[in-house]
Amino acid sequence: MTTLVDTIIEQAQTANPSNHSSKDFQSDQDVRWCPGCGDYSILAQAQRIMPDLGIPRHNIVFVSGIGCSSRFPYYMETYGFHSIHGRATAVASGVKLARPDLSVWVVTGDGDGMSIGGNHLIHLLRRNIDVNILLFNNQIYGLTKGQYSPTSEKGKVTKSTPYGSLDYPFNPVALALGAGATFVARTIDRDPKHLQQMLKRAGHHVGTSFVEVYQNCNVFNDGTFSHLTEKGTKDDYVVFLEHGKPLIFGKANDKGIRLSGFTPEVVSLTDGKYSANDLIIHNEHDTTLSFILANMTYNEFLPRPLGIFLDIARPSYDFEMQKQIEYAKRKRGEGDMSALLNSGETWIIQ
Amino acid sequence: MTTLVDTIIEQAQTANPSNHSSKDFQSDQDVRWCPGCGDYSILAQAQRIMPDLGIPRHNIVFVSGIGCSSRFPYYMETYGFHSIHGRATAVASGVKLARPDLSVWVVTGDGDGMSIGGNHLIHLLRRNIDVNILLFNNQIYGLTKGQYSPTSEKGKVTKSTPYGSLDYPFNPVALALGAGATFVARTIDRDPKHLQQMLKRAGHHVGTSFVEVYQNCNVFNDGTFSHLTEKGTKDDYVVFLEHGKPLIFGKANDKGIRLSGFTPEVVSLTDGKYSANDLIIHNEHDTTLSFILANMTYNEFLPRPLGIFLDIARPSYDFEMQKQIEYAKRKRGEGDMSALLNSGETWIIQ
Amino acid sequence: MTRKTKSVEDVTIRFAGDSGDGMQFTGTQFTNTTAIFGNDLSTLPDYPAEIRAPQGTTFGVSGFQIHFGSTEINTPGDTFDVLVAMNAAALKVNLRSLIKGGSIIVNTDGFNEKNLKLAGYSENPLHNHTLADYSVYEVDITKLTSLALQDLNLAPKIVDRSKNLFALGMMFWIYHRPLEPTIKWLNEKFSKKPDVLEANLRVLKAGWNFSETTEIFSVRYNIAPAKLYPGKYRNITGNQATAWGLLAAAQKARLTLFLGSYPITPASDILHELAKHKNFGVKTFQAEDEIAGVTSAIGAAFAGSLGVTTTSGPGLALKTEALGLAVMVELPLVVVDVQRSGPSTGLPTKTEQADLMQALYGRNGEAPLPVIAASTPSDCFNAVFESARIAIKYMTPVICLTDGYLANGSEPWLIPNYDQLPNIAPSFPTEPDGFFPYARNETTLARPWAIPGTPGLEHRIGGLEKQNITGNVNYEPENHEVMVKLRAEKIARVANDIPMAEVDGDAHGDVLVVGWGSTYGAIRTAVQRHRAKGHSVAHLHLTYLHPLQKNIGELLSNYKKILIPEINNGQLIHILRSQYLLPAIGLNKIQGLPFRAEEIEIKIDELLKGNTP
Amino acid sequence: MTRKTKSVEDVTIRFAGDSGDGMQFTGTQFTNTTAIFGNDLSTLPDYPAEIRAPQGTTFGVSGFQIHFGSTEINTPGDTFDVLVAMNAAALKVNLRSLIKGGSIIVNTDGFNEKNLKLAGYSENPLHNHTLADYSVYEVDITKLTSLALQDLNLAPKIVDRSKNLFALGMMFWIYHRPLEPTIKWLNEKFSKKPDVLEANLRVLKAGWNFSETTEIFSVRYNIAPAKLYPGKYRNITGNQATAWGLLAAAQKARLTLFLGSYPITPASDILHELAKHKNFGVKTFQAEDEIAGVTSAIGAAFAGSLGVTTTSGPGLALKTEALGLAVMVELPLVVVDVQRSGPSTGLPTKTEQADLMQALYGRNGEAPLPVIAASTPSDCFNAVFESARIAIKYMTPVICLTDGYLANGSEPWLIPNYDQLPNIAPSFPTEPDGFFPYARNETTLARPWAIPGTPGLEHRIGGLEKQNITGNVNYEPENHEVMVKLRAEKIARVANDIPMAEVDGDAHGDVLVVGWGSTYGAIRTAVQRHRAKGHSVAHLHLTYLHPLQKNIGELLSNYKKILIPEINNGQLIHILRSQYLLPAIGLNKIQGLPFRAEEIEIKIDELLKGNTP
Ligand SMILES: Cc1ncc(C[n+]2csc(CCOP(=O)(O)OP(=O)(O)O)c2C)c(N)n1
Ligand SMILES: Cc1ncc(C[n+]2csc(CCOP(=O)(O)OP(=O)(O)O)c2C)c(N)n1
Ligand code: SF4
Ligand code: SF4
Ligand SMILES: [Mg+2]
Ligand SMILES: [Mg+2]
Repeated sequence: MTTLVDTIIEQAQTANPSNHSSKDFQSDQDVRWCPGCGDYSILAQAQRIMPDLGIPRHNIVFVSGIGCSSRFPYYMETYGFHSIHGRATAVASGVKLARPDLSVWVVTGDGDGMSIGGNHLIHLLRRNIDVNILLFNNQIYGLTKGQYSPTSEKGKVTKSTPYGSLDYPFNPVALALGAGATFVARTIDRDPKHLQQMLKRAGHHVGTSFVEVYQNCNVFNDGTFSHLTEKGTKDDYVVFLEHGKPLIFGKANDKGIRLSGFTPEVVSLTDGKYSANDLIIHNEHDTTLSFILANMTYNEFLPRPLGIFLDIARPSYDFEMQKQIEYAKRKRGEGDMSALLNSGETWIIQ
Repeated sequence: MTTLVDTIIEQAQTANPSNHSSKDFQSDQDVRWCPGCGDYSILAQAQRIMPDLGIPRHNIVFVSGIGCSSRFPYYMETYGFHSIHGRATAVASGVKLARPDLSVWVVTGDGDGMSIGGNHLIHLLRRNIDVNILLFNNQIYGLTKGQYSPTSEKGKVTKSTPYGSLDYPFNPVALALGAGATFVARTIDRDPKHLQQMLKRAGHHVGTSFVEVYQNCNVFNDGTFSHLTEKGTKDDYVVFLEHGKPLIFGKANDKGIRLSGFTPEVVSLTDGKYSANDLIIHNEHDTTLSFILANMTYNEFLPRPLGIFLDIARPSYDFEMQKQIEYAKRKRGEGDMSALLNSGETWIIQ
Repeated sequence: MTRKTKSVEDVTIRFAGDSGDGMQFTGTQFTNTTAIFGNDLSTLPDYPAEIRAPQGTTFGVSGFQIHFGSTEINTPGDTFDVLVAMNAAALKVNLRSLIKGGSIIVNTDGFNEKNLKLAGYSENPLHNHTLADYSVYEVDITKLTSLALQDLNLAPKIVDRSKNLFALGMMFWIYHRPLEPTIKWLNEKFSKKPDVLEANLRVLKAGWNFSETTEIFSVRYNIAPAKLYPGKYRNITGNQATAWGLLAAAQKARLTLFLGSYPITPASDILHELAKHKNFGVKTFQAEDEIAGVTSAIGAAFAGSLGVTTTSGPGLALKTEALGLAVMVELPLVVVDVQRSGPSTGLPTKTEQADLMQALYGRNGEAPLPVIAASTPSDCFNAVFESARIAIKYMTPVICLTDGYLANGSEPWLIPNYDQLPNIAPSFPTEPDGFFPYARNETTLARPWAIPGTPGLEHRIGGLEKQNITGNVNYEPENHEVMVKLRAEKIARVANDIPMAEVDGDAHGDVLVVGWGSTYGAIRTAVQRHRAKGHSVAHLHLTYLHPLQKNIGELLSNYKKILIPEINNGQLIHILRSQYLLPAIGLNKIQGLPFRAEEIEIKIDELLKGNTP
Repeated sequence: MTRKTKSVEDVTIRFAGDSGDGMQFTGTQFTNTTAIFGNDLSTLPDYPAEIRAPQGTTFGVSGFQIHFGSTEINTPGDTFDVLVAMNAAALKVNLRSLIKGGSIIVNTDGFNEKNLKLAGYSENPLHNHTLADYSVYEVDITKLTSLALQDLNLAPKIVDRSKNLFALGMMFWIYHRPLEPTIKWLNEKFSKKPDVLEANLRVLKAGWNFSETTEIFSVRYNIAPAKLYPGKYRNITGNQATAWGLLAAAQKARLTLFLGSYPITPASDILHELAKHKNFGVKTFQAEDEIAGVTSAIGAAFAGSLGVTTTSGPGLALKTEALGLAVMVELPLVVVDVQRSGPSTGLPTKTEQADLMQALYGRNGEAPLPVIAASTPSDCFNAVFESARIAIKYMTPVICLTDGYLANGSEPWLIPNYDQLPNIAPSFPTEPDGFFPYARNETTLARPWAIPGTPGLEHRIGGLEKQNITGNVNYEPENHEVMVKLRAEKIARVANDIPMAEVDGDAHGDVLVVGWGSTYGAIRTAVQRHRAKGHSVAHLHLTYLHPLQKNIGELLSNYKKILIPEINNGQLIHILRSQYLLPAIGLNKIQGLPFRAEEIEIKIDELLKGNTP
């Protein structure tokens, strides 16, 4: 049976979509985030890289849950679904399984994606459905005006925790890896170039891609990431992961990360003790290494890794589902409803 | 305010509880699992080690969700709560936070705990509330008569997947580690001694302990773990993790695991190439190592690790909550309701 | 040697044994053969509670009841005429529903010390007066089975597993049913297991020959074929009919069927059945929970599939927030709730009708949606098909209610002609000029179903209140009221698109029995018995619970008394009382079991005699 | 220089400005001072939608309305007499509710090119005839503020943030209110920020002096203190009253209060408030979602705490399955639903009463539980306290309904004497002999609350059907029916334990207006206006939605017509129609806003004139 959808898809082949410039991806809705919100930059970068993906905008769907971040789809001139709190990943799974031809993106927050939506997130990562997840991590519930979130640091004082929070935060990268993700990256709102790279890489990865985006909420959690973005400090507090390259950082590229036993430590490259050869060489395809690097995250003595932790190839669930359907059709022939109704034991009454 | 509960707790001090033998932990309900089910052994071992914990049975609570495994509490002569599907970990969190004086255990299945209950599970692990989680992993939905579960191997043919399942399974140990667990272990129904050890260690750990128990469902998934339990094969397919000891296995302890780069590999200890000194020495307190060992799980060329992957000390959430309350009382004085009602701006109408 | 042959109108048989004794298989085979033979019938499988029980115990008893005859059969029978008991526990559990004077065929081997103890018999009921009122046929089925297979030296397991075929053979003989259909079925099923096949065939025939040659059964029975509406029939269970109805609707609409579901008793079989038909392009997604089940289906609907989710009460409870979203984004969605006994986990394997209020009102805010109920196993096909038709035409989620009794029960089904099924014609807009996501069709008030992949129709939807027509997020007070009313009016208009309700019986009279769902058979039988006695009693059975058909109020007003039997504590009765301000009277049974026609018959008597509460 | 002073009975003022202008603070200060002054009052804060809007835009406007007077005040006022507009957008948004002839005090600096454009004014309304019908007072508040602070050379931010105090100073002068309370408050608040303190104090006084010295305001107003019931008062919002009511109930019962909650507008402030009171031993647990919120509370209840969960509509939808469990295990639990506009995400910051049906019926199976509603901000204290009392005494979950309007609104509250609050006396059994988890108290039918830690009372509970008395898992048909009826009867008996309902007005008459929840003030005002005209109209306001008080049916029967105003599409009306078969008439407003007394007044008129639909 050729479905009505097949027809739509076919017709669309002939259309010549206008998505050459980032402008083409700006919707007519005016953006309603607080002035100074990190979300603006992420939106801008997303709109900038979209044309490079070379996918007609009518074949792109942005799905979100609820939160400031989840307002994102309204501002993209693509198809969009602002669903309910925590369910974006599940809705997106349905969209992609129904329509493997579409490019499906999820925008979620640390509350939407890691608190109420944690289960759907880890299951999507496990299944490896070809969906791109952007988790805007501002370590706070913005939309509900400032409660702590599952990524807030322990002891955080917020409206809901006047005496300080008691929970240990999730490390989204580690959680994603633990769930069996095939693509895991981290980037930050204030580094447009890097942000763009990560979004592109996510877009190109087949299977679920998970990108944690550090995002400043200047109203309820201002400055959480400033040490990672301020001129004075960022070179010492951030190490960029680049495939095949040693982990070097510092203003003068004068520091590196090496392993002593299994524990990463910072070494100086200037005191003659160690050279680049002693350092961890990043390998995007090494699962174990990805865990080691993920574990650097909350270690105050180590710089924060940004970049791609892991990128491995595995058939996506949606692809396998298509294969299975084709196999069934080959094996049993295209389904025929009357035949089915009349199959098995039947009898005639005169 | 001394609460009514305080009074109950006080009275109980004087009671002399009868929980010296495992018999004392057997309830009057007859056990209704299929003959041959692995759950019987787990129940027996749990009842066996309970006396050793030295906790009066009236201070022990078993909480479960829904599933064959979740019938467990009915058979324990302790307090028990057979809650709803997937929520045991959340119910147990409430029990423990309300009553830090109780010993709280969760019994859940791979469906109950990893499918519908995945989110509550990872959040409990993150928070490190002092609850002991036993996940009976039979890689199937038993109670609903045999659908595949999030831990079933890819391609599994079940009632709900006649053409084979498409999802990659969770590795419960890796997921727990990714969520930030402080105690993670794996054991198996058919090895009573090891099972008992693990249960005891879990019981003694302060903070959340997570124990994955491989369990045979002889009706809907018979033999999934037989290679790990059968005389002929188990020595070659299982490696036991023991703190401070090298990873050695094989009928004649003739094989070991070493790391080449970050990847574990099997080496022979007999061909003179390698000795015990070249092998991974297990360290229960090394987070990175725990990930490396967890990743061995689905690698067909490596034996399956059983034992304690990680055991690190971190203050538990329930302890911190108590501390916070005491601090608040010290700082602001024991709460006084009339004082509160009359606090702030008030005025009198004559 | 010849024997008496009695002709009877209908018979009810109960096959009962241990979970392992294959009673469901035996019952199903007897059912198919009886169907093919041309009797009308109705069946009721009765499994033990979910957790396996120790062999031979009373909780371990598995039963299968079939009521068949030469007349119209509407229920599996309140009581049964014949009990086949493979062990003592089976006798213990079922005896109370056997009619006095009924027949019992027992496998004597199932009455040894151990069996008796497990069943809780202090002494063997076969040897005391327990069964004085019944005609008992003692057969050592186990022994006879092994004798029949002696020379094959098969694994004891295989031998033991075949003994149900001996019983089947005997029943076929007693009721003059052909062996061929079963033989055919066995040949297909065990083509790859010649030894099992051989064993089964031998034992089946052994059972027949044993009856034929020994004197044990003095009578055989004739049950003439029923005067069923001519055509081609098959036997079908409620869950199978549900799965096929969904499939048929998707095919008609030329849409891909997407099922997002999480297993739950008694709904799982719908997922299992649909998963078999990947060659129809069906996409079955076993989600991590019910919320993912429904939200993935909503996502699929947004993308242009027929989104479906199937569950039971506790699952529906979890889906309520998402159903509110479906109402707000106005996408087609079919939600099947196979009701079971609640509240909470309740009695998972038992039936109930207690989710009606949840289906109608279990959402935050004003979130009306159509609710439809199936009344017999085969009617599940029509109910879900109609649900899909309405969902697509009106761009709305629809809840279709069935229950455990329908789901597992079966009946002969006049196979519908696929081409003659109602048309379902969704259309995806493609024209950008003047496109607005929330502009509405004048008659149906449905919004356009514009799907991703359509150039120029890029748009955003979501759970926040929408501006009328444009669909933009909007917080204006007046707009909100307009939209709430529009959403309600849209659903109300479904009433213009469905047939008027019809009563079965006189148009005016003393008592109208109003039912919905699986009470159909019992009510129909009870009403027919009264009408046979010349009482002025009629039956109105509701398929549409919301919106109600336009003529319901008028129909109700034509009777002196209204009786509403429900397998719950009174739910439909609230709706009708509040809607029509009529003093309807409820008859409620909350035992996880269907009504017995007799129970309704008696209540109608009361009302006719005028001694009402 | 002397000026005219007018005495008036009541005044309504609306403070409006940009989100950043501190209008909520200004309103709150004016409210507290007015309360202390002894007027009766009612307030309505009106925030912009959740997402921050660009400065100066109409979506960015934040408003605070206060209605105060020397007589009884029941609503924040349908319209207002005075509008304080800090910028053009504030004027634009609010002008339509200002009474003709009303006064407008504008900050002229907020009307520059940019502001006008953002507000969507093509030309400056101050300079054309837009405001012809009003008396407009133009003050360059921004400039005057900076002048007052000139010599302090403070950060511009601080200067800008102080301008609302200038407006406050002016209003205090105009309405003869003392500055002291605000001065006191500022001193406490900014004790650690001397420069901010200095700035605020100066500007406050500057506003006052400016009014005193310039001729701009020709009249001052006297509003005499109201004749309120004598006693000690405080001002309180609905959410604060809810939090304190829960705290009080736990203290009375000598239980630890455990709150398992997930943030959601407009309920979050209850969590915030309770989290401040750890010194009461309160345990607040911000769960990962609503399901964990309610299930952790159920776990805490099992362990002997007062389990509470707080949420709004979408959250309640997620809790429904767990509520079924609470019904089955019969543990005390208080569920607070601060209703907001739905369906789905709807209008999260707007109010509605559309969760009633969900509260009553939104669960699978037969799962009845008590439902209670608060009718004013301070009444939230009584409503949750009563909910807790019933939950504990009857061992049942109770749903307590408030809404966004009550949650954020405030009113003066006669502070209750804690010692005179009703007693709550749970007791935990300790005696093993004859203990059965499901044995019941004869009067209440409550089961014993046996908690872990009690030697000899070890037992298991769960969501499967329970055997009567023993509480063991049980699948017997009869037992299930017995238990369903017992659970229903237990809730029905709550009706024996609550006061009879009383009408406000004549015991018999033409029109009875029946309301529930936050419509109280508007209905009361409307009914009073009619009674003032000598019409025979009465008001019945329901606190108990389930079970209904025993005398409701009788009360309803005493009036010719029944009017039921609701902020939904008609929900209570279904309950009363179905229960009492009375043709009640609905008045429904679904705009995310409370009723204006006038709207109800007019409808009553219609009914009195007899031209009913
Ligand atoms: C079912 C439900 N529960 C709670 C809420 C309230 N809520 C909306 S967004 C949100 C959290 C937002 O935090 P995050 O996901 O981090 O997004 P951010 O605003 O920080 O970008 C919450 C609790 C809701 N809308 N629905
Ligand atoms: C809300 C809800 N959804 C679904 C079910 C049906 N159900 C009961 S147990 C179960 C899964 C059981 O699998 P697992 O947790 O692995 O336990 P096992 O039986 O294998 O020990 C399911 C799907 C339910 N009872 N409640
Ligand atoms: S609240 Fe925070 S996250 Fe939300 S829009 Fe404002 S700045 Fe951004
Ligand atoms: S179905 Fe499987 S898991 Fe359940 S009781 Fe039987 S053997 Fe055990
Ligand atoms: Mg956030
Ligand atoms: Mg399992």
